[in-house]
Amino acid sequence: MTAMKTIEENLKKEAKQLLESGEVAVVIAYGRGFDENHPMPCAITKAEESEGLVFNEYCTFNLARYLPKYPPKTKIAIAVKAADSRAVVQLIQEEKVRKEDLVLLGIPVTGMKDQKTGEVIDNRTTCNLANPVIHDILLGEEIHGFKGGSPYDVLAKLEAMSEDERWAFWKKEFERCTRCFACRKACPMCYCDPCFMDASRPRWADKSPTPDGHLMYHLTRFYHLAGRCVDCGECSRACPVDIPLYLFHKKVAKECEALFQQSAGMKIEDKPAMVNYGNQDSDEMLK
Amino acid sequence: MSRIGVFVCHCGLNIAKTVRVSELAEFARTLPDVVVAEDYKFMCSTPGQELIQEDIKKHNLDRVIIAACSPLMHEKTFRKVVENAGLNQYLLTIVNVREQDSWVTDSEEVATEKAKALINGAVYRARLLQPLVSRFIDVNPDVMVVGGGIAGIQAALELADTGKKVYLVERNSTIGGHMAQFDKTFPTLDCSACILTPKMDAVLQNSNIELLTYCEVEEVKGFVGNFDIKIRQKARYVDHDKCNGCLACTEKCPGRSVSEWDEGLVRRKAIYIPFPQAVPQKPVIDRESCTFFKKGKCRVCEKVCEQAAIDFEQKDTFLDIKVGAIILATGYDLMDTKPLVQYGYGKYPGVYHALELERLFNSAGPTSGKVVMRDGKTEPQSIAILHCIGSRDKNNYEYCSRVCCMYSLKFAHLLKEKTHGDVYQLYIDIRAPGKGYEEFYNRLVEEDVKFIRGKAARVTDKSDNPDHAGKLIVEVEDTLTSQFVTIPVDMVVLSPAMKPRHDAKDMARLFNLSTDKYGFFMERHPKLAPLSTMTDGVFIAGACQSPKDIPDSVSQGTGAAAEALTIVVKDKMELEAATAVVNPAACCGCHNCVNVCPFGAPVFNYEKNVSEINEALCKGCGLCAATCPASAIITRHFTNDQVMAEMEGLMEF
Amino acid sequence: MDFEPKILCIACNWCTYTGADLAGTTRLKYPQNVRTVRVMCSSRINPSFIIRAFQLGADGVLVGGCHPGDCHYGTGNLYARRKLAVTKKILEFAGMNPKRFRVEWISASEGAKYAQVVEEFTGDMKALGPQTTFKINKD
Amino acid sequence: MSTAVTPYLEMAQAIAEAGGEAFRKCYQCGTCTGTCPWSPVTHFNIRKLMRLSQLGFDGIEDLMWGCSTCKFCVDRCPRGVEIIDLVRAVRGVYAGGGLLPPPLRAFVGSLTARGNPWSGDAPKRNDWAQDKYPLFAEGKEYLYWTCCTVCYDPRNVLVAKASAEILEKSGLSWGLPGTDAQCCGESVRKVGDLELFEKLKANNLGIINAKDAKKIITISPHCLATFRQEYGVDYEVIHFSELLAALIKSGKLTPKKDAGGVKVTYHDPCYLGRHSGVYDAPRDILKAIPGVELVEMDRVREQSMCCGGGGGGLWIERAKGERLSDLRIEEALSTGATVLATACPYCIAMLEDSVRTMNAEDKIKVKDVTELFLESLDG
Amino acid sequence: MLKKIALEKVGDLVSALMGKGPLYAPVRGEKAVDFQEIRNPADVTLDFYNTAMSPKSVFFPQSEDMIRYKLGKEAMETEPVPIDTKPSVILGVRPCDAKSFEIMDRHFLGAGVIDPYWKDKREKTTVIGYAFDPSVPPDPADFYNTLGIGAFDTAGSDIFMIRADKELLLKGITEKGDRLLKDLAILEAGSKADEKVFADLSKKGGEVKTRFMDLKDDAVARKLVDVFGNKEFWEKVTAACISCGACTFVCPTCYCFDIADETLFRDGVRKRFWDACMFTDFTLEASGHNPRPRTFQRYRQKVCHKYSYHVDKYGCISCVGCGRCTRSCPVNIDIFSVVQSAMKQ
Repeated sequence: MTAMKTIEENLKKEAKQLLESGEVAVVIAYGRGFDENHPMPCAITKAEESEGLVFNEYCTFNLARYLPKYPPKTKIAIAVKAADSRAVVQLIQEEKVRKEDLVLLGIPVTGMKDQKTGEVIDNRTTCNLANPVIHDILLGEEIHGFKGGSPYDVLAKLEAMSEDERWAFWKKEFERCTRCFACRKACPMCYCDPCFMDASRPRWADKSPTPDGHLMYHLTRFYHLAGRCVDCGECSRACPVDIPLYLFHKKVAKECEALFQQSAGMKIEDKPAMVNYGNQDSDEMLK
Repeated sequence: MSRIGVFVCHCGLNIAKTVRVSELAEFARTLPDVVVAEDYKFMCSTPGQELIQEDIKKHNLDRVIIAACSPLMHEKTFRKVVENAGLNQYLLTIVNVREQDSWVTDSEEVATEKAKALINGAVYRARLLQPLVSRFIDVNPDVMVVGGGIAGIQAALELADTGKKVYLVERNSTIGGHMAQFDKTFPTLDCSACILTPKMDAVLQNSNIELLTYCEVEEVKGFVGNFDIKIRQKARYVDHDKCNGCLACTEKCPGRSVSEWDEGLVRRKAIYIPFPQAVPQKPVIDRESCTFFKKGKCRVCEKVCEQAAIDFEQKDTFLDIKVGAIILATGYDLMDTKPLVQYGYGKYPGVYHALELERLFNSAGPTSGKVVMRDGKTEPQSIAILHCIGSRDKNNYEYCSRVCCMYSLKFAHLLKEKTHGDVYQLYIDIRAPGKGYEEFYNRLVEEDVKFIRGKAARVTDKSDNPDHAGKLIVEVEDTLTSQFVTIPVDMVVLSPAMKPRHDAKDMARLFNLSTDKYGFFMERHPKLAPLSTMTDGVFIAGACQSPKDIPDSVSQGTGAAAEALTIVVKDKMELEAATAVVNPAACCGCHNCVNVCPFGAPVFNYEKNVSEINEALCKGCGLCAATCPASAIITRHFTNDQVMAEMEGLMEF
Repeated sequence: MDFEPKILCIACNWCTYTGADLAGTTRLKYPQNVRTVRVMCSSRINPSFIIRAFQLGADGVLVGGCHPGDCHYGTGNLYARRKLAVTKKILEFAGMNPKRFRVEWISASEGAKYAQVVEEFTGDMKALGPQTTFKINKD
Repeated sequence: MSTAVTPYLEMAQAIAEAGGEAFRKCYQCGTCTGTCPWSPVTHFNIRKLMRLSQLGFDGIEDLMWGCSTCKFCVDRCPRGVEIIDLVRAVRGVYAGGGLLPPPLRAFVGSLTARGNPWSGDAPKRNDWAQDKYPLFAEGKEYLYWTCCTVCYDPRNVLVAKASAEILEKSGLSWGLPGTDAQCCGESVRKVGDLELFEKLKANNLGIINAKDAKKIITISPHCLATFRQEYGVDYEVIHFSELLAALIKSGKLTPKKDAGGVKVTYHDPCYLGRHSGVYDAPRDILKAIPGVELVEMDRVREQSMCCGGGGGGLWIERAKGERLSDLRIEEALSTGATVLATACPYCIAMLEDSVRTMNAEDKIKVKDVTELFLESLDG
Repeated sequence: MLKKIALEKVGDLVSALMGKGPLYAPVRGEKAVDFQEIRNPADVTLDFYNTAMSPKSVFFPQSEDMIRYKLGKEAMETEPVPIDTKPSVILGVRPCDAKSFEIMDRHFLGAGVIDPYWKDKREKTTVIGYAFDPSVPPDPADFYNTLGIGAFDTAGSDIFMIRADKELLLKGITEKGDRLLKDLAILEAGSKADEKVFADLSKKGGEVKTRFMDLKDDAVARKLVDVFGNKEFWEKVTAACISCGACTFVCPTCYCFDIADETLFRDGVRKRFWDACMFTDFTLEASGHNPRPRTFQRYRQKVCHKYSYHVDKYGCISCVGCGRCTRSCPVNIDIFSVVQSAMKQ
């Protein structure tokens, strides 16, 4: 695997070149935070700013979530790791961005770390792919033969539980929710604004932070991400009270793959599974 | 704060018997925003309607809830009622306390409690209802009739006489249907051809009718008032504009095939008209049996045709028509009796089915009306007519085919007339519930037909009785004397079940109808709307709905014509106002609605970056609303909060 | 006295609701624990409705629609099938007993099937006992 | 004195409660009687029985023993009436009232006392085997459930031997039940004595479960049908002919000896055919035998004629001319066949009887397919 | 007055406090340490850097019922939710957080309008402050020094607690604190020696250095007014902001709340609950108009409110440099750095 320092250098180089040539108006990448262990997403528009770009094992952010906020047809270069690239693909499927407006700076990488816990996230909170599924420029060599288990291994414990045990588990987790909405705000696929939860007509759930409101919010959000979640784990990393939302998203993604033989954000040509149906669909799926 | 009035209907005893109606009204009075609640014998009756209207005025109600029969029954009626009282019709809520409450339980307690919950739900929902304005659209004045049997012909003629343009679509090369195969008709015994052919001709002559024979409906789009239909004109290989119907071609043609018309009793040419009185009187070429199409040479018909009407190059063509209403009169098939081995059809030549016999009687038939065995000369000395073959039979079709008894009696009479043989009727019950039917039955009894009450069990050619050699033996119990009877006969006639067309289910799908468990088209209501279907603007007539005889089919044809007329006489029609609309402020531009809508109603506005819904195309199914993650789509009259409020009300008790 | 479950049925107007009416017209008897909300098409059903129903205290939720292929709107129930399938998986993973959520295709001519399904489902819910998982309990 | 009769609804109710309630569906079309093989030869009238039961009229007792439960009428009934259940119910109700015909008393007596209908000593049940064949023990694959009839009835013992021999040659791991095995109870159930049936069932299930048998072979279609439909336990039950046909198909057994161009016709036993849906296996076996020409009779497969031995018929004496088996033999002869093959001990007993009483021994032989097959196997 | 108790006896102290009424103290959950009402003395931990959520929820719960009502036939019957806090104690509040209570008081009690909910809880609660552990280096996100707060400052505490090597030293700061100390029989009186230890440790605490910049309240207040119009600046520093509410919910000095009526069946309740100026719909008006539609506007509002408007209105900066907002920010936006660069503009 290409060293992260090298990736950082290539990132600076490409960003500089793209902005100088005017090929793109903005480069979405990572910049320095208040210290080197705390990088930040950043968007630069001037070639000279490219020197401020960084890349290290804490650059876990899925930058795709910043794409929809740009006016249509803006030319954008964006740094994408594997899961991030899937998010971009999904956004293209949903016509939130157009491929032709994007330059994807692909980052083949493994061993990214959770900033708070320092643990490696590869197949734990993210989809365990090493290489971006699409890219225009690669900032490092493609990684081959990377294994390290299925992204769904982490589900084993929960799947083994009885319904009551699972309910006990989630009840406890959801009750800690503060409704700061960092999860949906960090999510690249949650671009609704207002979100269904903000609506006062209909009032899907209490505006105040009640447990039943938490349940409605999270379950519905899991549903809205069904067939769309690219398993980047941002929701969980963003959560100030560390609710392991990624587990539920992974489960839904797993089920959707089984039901619809399609994974989110893998092919630009795909139609999102939940706004589609197939001849192979059968009532079996309702069992 | 809304002002709700709740009206509880007794429906005579239908509801009052199991639901404590006064208690219900009492309960309703305790509910939020309910200012008046009353119960009455028949809310749908004039005094009932007046009661509602007076209360609307007296208490100036802005919401009305009526607990009565199913909304599918009287919602329209009551919508008019509230509208005439100056209230928007969409501020009415119907609570179904009959079909889904009083009729489905015996317990007064249970029924009343459920009714309370239902009313509570209605109140919760009513408080959130919004007045809606109906939209009007232009109506296409033309009508399409599918099926050129007697029902279809009747419907087409009636409509044409009112000056409406009618497209009559028939899949065969001639109209006439099964009736054209018959010789005589019960109970009057007048000749089928004599009463049918004039009508067939009238169709041809009527300038308002565009006759589309040898055609099939390919695609149906649009909706009541504005159907867009694609029709396939199957290649005839004969240019009917040039052809003058001299039929010289049919004489010279060497090709041979079994005649569908004569139920395979004889063979016909490859270029042919099904029968002499066929309409139109112009032939078609049947690819399968045509020598040219098979061997690549022949073209005899082409040579003899002075009109140069033969065109081997002809291809299927398509035409698109627009109509306001559709009548389906696609008729029935006769059950195939081969699988019922015990009756030996297909095994013993002496066994016939009803339509074969019809053709034998028919002067235009294979035997020019002589009743002879398949050898073409021998006259049967004894004939047994077996009723209920496949009908009234759980192993086949549970229903009664309704016409067999009568035509079997007709057969008996004609057989008596045309042969010297003895005629047996093997029946379970004789069903003769029509004008002049019982009389006909009596007449036949006097004509010395042997009636044996018992369902034939077996037909065989084996018998140890030498006198029975060469005969067919029908085994049956005479249930009246409890004796096992064997009847030696020459001819056995089976009266098979009438069943739905083999492709009825595809038809149903094409026209978006539902079918019963056998495949007959479902009517909207068995009594009050026997000719309408769940799809507005599509009507059904004749045997495609259930087995029927000619008089019933004809009157249904006329009835369906009248139904269709109620739509196409108006130049504009009201459309359901409960459609979907996008709240642009909330739309997140995900395109989901555009992706899922079966009618292409939502379109994405790339300038504003939001979806917009074309209400003319919207059917109000709500799919888009349920698919919109931002709940930016409002399905009017079934909004998210209305549905959830109703749920809340229902779950409170 | 034994437990009487509350069952919410969301039925499509064209098939299941009409089928339920037919059950009435033919005077079939079945348990009245079911309360029905009529929607135009099973595809109208927003998965959040199901969650909400359980929060409101439904012991079981029954969804009825036209048979796939027979949807009055053509393809509505094909989408509905996917929606509801995922909904069921989500409920199950959240810890709701999946038996409490059932989807049935019941045509306008299947009054008997409607009655039988309701009978069965009510029986199942009785066996499962009250649903307390999602049910909101204030204080 | 008036000849008027009054409906005796209590009786009708009793019959219904005894399991005959299906008769309510009957609309008296007579299809059953017309189909009934007895109609041409006796005055038995199943429809009338049904009618009388509907209103509880007298005369039931004169009719109720006529049925041999061949199931032909049931398959044809347009109303789907389970007619055999009615017969069972009627017999139960009346037999309960002590109205059992003498021949059947012996039959029931023997079953009660010895657990088999042939008054055979229980310990002698496996004597035919002369210890040549293994007993079933846990771990073996197949339990070969020999019918009482093949164990005790001299003619049928040959069938027992033939079948056992075939199993030996097949190399399968199999075994016979011990002498504690009893009649499957099919006939006595049809005779209406449910209590006794349950007793037998319990005994036999006890054996099967104790030995933990998972696959059971029956030689008698009556055992087959009873195990499959009445015992209701989750083990696999197959008829000997099914097993044999499979063995032939898989090449485990290959008949070599040429039968020398013998014409064989096959009689479908009601309990193998209509009751259990097995039509092809026995025919496949016959076709597999070199030098056998299979000729079919007029009434075969679903339409097959009954031998009269079912539903207790095997133990009821019938006057000449009232025997279905006689008719069947005539039909067989008319095909020119010299062997009448079948696959049911009851059929063998009935048909063999007729051949003798009709002095047709030199014209036609009655054989079980297993016997025919074994012949072609040795040598 | 100074009292002390041996470390191994902390459990007894906790039980004693529980005897006085509800006790709120730090509890180690699976993920983090947070203040909770204590049910079991063993749950309390005094080994933590600082809690993930601020202790403000003890006085200003995230959600608080105000009025209950019933939907009925007639006009609905309503009844206010009574305010009755039992005398309670909050134990283990770090100096910066203790300071935050004073800042909040200015808003809830000093702005002319008195908030009865806050007032009642404040008056009936005794705050036991807890010095940072000088042996543990401060979290990189912290900058309480900048706000003039030291690791051993007693401001805001009624009792201040310091951990010596074998025992806890508790010093009464207010007479409310002294009253409680008196009531706690379990405590031993502190000797002269202890006094010295307390003093020495306090002095040592002064050496704990967090991030620091020299910030004069009025200066920063004025500076931000100048920078307000610099759209480019704000867009740059907020480029990463995803406008979630994490920073405000963890903040000890954010006091914005929303009010809503919520019903289930016939029962309704009017409640207030935390809101966040970072939310898009925070300023959304009924008309649909939103004065602060853009992310940078909302973040600018937060910074200006804390460092400028609050100074004008209440005479102090509404921030205690606890570092929570920075730690909890999903994209590592650091208010310290933002203010710093604002000052450089």
